[in-house]
Amino acid sequence: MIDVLYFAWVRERIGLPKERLETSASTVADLVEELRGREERYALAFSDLSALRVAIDQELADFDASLSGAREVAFFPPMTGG
Amino acid sequence: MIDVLYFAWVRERIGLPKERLETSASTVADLVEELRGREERYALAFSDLSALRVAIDQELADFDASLSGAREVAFFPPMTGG
Amino acid sequence: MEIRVQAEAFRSGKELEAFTARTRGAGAVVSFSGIVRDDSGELSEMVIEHYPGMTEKALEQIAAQAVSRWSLAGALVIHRYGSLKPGEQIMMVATAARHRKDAFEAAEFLMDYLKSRAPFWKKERNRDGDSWVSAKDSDESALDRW
Amino acid sequence: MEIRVQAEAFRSGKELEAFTARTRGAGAVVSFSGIVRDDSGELSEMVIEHYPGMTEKALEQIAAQAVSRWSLAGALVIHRYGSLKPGEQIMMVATAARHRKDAFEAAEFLMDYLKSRAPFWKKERNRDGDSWVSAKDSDESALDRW
Repeated sequence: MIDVLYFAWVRERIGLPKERLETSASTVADLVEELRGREERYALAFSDLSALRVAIDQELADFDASLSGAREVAFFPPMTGG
Repeated sequence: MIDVLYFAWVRERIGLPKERLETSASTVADLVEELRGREERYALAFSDLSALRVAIDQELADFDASLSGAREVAFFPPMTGG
Repeated sequence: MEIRVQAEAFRSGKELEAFTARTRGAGAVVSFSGIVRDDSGELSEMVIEHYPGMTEKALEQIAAQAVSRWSLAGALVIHRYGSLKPGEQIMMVATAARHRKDAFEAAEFLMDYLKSRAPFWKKERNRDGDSWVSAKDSDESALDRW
Repeated sequence: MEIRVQAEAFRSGKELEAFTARTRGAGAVVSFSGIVRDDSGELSEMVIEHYPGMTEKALEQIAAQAVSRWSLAGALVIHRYGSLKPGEQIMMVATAARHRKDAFEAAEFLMDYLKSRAPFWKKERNRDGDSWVSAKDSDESALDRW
């Protein structure tokens, strides 16, 4: 089981901030593939990965990073703080 | 007639902050030569020109600048504001 | 090193004075404040979303990097989230050092990293609709100099 | 653009807030404060001498240059003269701009020029005697980048 979090317009497109998933995905990219196949709103949110960033257990990561041992994955657009 | 001002350790070495002089010096360097010849304390204050800065009418200038039309000349060490 | 992520408004002047008092002996204190702009005159509010937990961690890592790279007597980061009106303070950083070069560079470093490596997202609510502020290429390329 | 040369103490926080209010709409405000350091623990006071008349002129020229080179919503320079105790504020600059890059660069420019082009001289009074602070080569060479 893994917690998947969405922020900013990713959260809005998918329609929820967080969900708990059963997944056999071994990398972030695999998880994205899985999510894309679920529903149109996911396919839409994940249509352009270059517009997305990912964090594993609250650390920025790459889309080819392993999910082994991960408890929390978050997807969001490039950050705009400051 | 010209006002000559001294600041910081130049003022301390010469022993006064300001004096009014009759001079025929045509450049700052000429004026320095004239002052050096006056008394030991002037010779001491002006012994190393590389340690001094000069302003003519409150604008930084060079030692070879002309004094034509100048009303006020100031000598001081490199500035240490901020 | 002090990090605060908060919904509450803060006063940059009060924070600057308290920070200066805490870093007494520093000689040089630099501050940066970010304020909600309203260029169009149409902005009703700016809403800042963040990622609780990761935000604090990311800011602490950024500040720890600054402390390791420059000789600092202290560093402060305050960043708000939630709803802000035009003219309100979004965030501030402050750095204290013996010399101005360290204080300036560390403050710019903190700002550059905070802009694109701390999980905050800004949404503008205008009279004619909402829009997420998009990241600028110049913010990403600002990291190259460090 | 506001220049103040004064003997009186000032509060950096109060000045920063008033400046931020005056430059409303700027988005980015940078401040620098210089504080009397006492590294040796022996400093009884710092005495700052200046050249009345030229000081204001020089600061105005420096600030005018900053305003012409960067897109600023405002610039503030306050510099004290007279006797200061360790921990007291010597001076501050503040800059306001739409974007942080302009605000940071203009503040650093103001500081670099103010350090070695405005007619101020510092004398330290220590328990074992007085000494004029000497100009640093690094302050002169800091001007090269502008």
